[in-house]
Amino acid sequence: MEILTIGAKFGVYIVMALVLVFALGVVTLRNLFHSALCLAAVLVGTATVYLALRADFVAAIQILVYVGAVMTLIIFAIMLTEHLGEKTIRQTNRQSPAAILGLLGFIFMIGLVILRTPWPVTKRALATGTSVMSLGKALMGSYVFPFEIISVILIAALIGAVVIAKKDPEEKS
Amino acid sequence: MTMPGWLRSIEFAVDLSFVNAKGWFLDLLGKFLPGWIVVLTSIVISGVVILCMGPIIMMYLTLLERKLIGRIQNRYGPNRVGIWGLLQPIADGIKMFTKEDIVPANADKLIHLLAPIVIVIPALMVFLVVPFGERMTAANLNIGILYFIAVSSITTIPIFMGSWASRNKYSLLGGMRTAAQMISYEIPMTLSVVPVIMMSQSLSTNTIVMTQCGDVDLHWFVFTPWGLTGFMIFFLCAVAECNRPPFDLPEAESELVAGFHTEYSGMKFALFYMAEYMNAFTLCGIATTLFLGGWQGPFLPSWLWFFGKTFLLICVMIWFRGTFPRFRVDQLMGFAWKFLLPLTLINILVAGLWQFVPERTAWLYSVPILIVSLWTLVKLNRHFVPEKRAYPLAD
Amino acid sequence: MIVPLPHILIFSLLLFAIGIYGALVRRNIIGILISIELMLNAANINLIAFSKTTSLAPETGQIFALFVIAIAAMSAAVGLAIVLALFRVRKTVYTDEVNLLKW
Amino acid sequence: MMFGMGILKGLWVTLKNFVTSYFCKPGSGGIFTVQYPEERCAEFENFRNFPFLVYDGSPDKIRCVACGICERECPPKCISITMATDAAVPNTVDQKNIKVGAGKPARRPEIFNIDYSLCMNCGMCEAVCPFDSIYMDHAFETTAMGNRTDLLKHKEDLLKSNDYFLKVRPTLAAAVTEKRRIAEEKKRAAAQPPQGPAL
Repeated sequence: MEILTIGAKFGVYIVMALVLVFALGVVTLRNLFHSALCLAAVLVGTATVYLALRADFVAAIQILVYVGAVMTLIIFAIMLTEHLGEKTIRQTNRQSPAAILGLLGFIFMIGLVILRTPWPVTKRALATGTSVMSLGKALMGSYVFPFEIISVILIAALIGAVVIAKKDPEEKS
Repeated sequence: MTMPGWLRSIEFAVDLSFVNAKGWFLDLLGKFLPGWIVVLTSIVISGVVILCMGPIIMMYLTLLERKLIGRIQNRYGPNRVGIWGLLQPIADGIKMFTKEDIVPANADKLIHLLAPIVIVIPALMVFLVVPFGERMTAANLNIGILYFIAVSSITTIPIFMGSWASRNKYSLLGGMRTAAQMISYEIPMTLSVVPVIMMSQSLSTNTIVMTQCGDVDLHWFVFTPWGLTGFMIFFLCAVAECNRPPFDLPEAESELVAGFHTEYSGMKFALFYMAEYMNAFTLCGIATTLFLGGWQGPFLPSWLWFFGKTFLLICVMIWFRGTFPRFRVDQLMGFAWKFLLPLTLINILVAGLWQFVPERTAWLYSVPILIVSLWTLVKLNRHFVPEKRAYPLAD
Repeated sequence: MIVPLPHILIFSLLLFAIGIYGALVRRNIIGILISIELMLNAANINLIAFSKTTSLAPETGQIFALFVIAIAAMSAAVGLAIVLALFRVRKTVYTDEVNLLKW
Repeated sequence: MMFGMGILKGLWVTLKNFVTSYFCKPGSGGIFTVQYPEERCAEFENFRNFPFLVYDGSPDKIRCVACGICERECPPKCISITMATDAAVPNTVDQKNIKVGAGKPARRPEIFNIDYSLCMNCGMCEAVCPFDSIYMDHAFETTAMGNRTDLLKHKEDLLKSNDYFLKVRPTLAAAVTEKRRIAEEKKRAAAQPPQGPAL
């Protein structure tokens, strides 16, 4: 049976590598629509990583909210602002070498921290799975206040977005 | 009414014939090959069954649709290829294979190719969760329904890809409209599932079907007031979700040629076509699972009950196609946001109260609430006539 | 836990770094918004990984991941509304062309 | 309760239509489509398609006298006729030892071609023909591979017997045959010595 777990581990590493490749695609592709699609691939990839971490509720929510709604929002915005099929002009400004250097340093430092610290991985925590039932209880139990705040913020953002994006009648264009 | 013992055992045997066959085959395999191969083959078997069953169901759905639409319009459906036209789907398949695959000149080649592939994957992935019979669900996920809603919400992305990549005004318009329609009908569909989840205390499709069990006195959710309204809303959203008439404005032949798959021909168009019909089948399957008691039924084997109910729902979808004219864009959107959404919220409220009140009084208060809310919503959605449009440049 | 914790942390670190690189380097505002989504996703992966392995209540990580997803959706919505308003007025979506506060 | 009624009525109509298509006879709601190659519609007598030539008895007793009226009248000009010349009377030579009767135009068509690909079934030839020799047929299945060559019908393809004419267009053919029979008798009566009024 352990071959299957090795296979699963191998699969997860492949998914992680793919996600990183698509993430690079998001950042470097000249055509914005292609980078948006790479973002969709990254999101689905992270959903599979969540599945590997036994967090299937969050994976489903990620696909539902991110890939279903946020991606559509982004693609609508791209369609409304980009001229269909015009020559894609230079997408990156001149800061890229400096940015790369800084980031390499950042990665190196944080990487060292990750590899050095002894993470308190307790056997008991590994065993306990989180069922949707316990998530619901926690969400309605100890986290009911942030839950309500989030819904208030969602409504505010909804109305704000509509007011900002709406074309006010007296404007000429 | 308890069935005689021997009849029950026969019914049980027939019912689980497929499951037993698979079990027997796996045991046979288990004798020779190591354990993990057996696990792998069981996954592969259910995968292969789904991958074969999906397209075959899609092919014969197209035939069923053309036959029923023909009969509604007082003419025969296809009856030339094979007896009663049974080989017609194969003929269509060959036609789709051999048709030339035209790619527009300045289309975005890669995305143009990718769109039909990405639209078929969610259509096939949803089969994982549909419970075809007793113990015949491909994967018994404990987030079954949420998985179904999440995967069926992915289909907006390939629609964008298809319409944007073909660099065609009409397909772009059609793509935008389809995406807007699918999002606005996804919300009532998701909310109409909530009462069922509340009642069956779990997201997994199997437990949902088990809570509706009852040998002869059927406890299907559709026989409760909130279940009936939930079923109506879910079914209407299902019809809208797979772009079937009367909600098929985005790919209406008269206005947008064929909506987002205008520039597709040959095999790519066949994939779009297949995805649409598989969506129709899975949505009807999930509607039966949620509201019509899935594979629950008095005598016949369980999978027969499931396929019977699903094909009944598909015939109703085809019946809709034969009857209703197309919605206008604003009616289409208004119906989802101003009519279905409030109705689902009220439905959730009624289903919530359903648990705390004994059965008899529950009926007394829920039916009037639903009827009054339906009536007020209808009154609120008066017939909306768009005001006369001003054309400043015309005069 | 199929994959040991440090590997996941490095993976989310790389994803976060790529997100920062995108935000710094992209000229198109929507490109920047997309990279911010990447960064939020990287943070989510860390939340879930820690909720799975360390001993604090297992649900907290996942609930905070849900909150982060909700916040990210909101930021995308408001951000893109601003971009649309900007595009309608300035006809451009490129950051270095939008540098005059008001005229 | 007026909101749902329109929808339900519509659904009821299609359901009734669906059910009656199975159980009712073609007249009252059943399916009346005719499966073309197997079943055929009843042909109307006056249905006209490509013209054909009539002969009495045997093909060489053709009614057509090659007068060329139909050739001139035909709007798309798809008929072409050349008059036959008499063959020389056997073993008789006149004074300039030219065979007697050779080359004299005979009242028979040598070549009578109708180009079916041009013919528009207008029936003008049938209307103008004074000798009741050309009529419109019912045969519409005249597909051919090469449209320039195969659809040019020659005299042999066009000739059809009078009883075919009677079968295809019964009333008209009966009237025509009756008329010709009376004309025949009057001619025969005139050809005999006029013993009638002189007595």
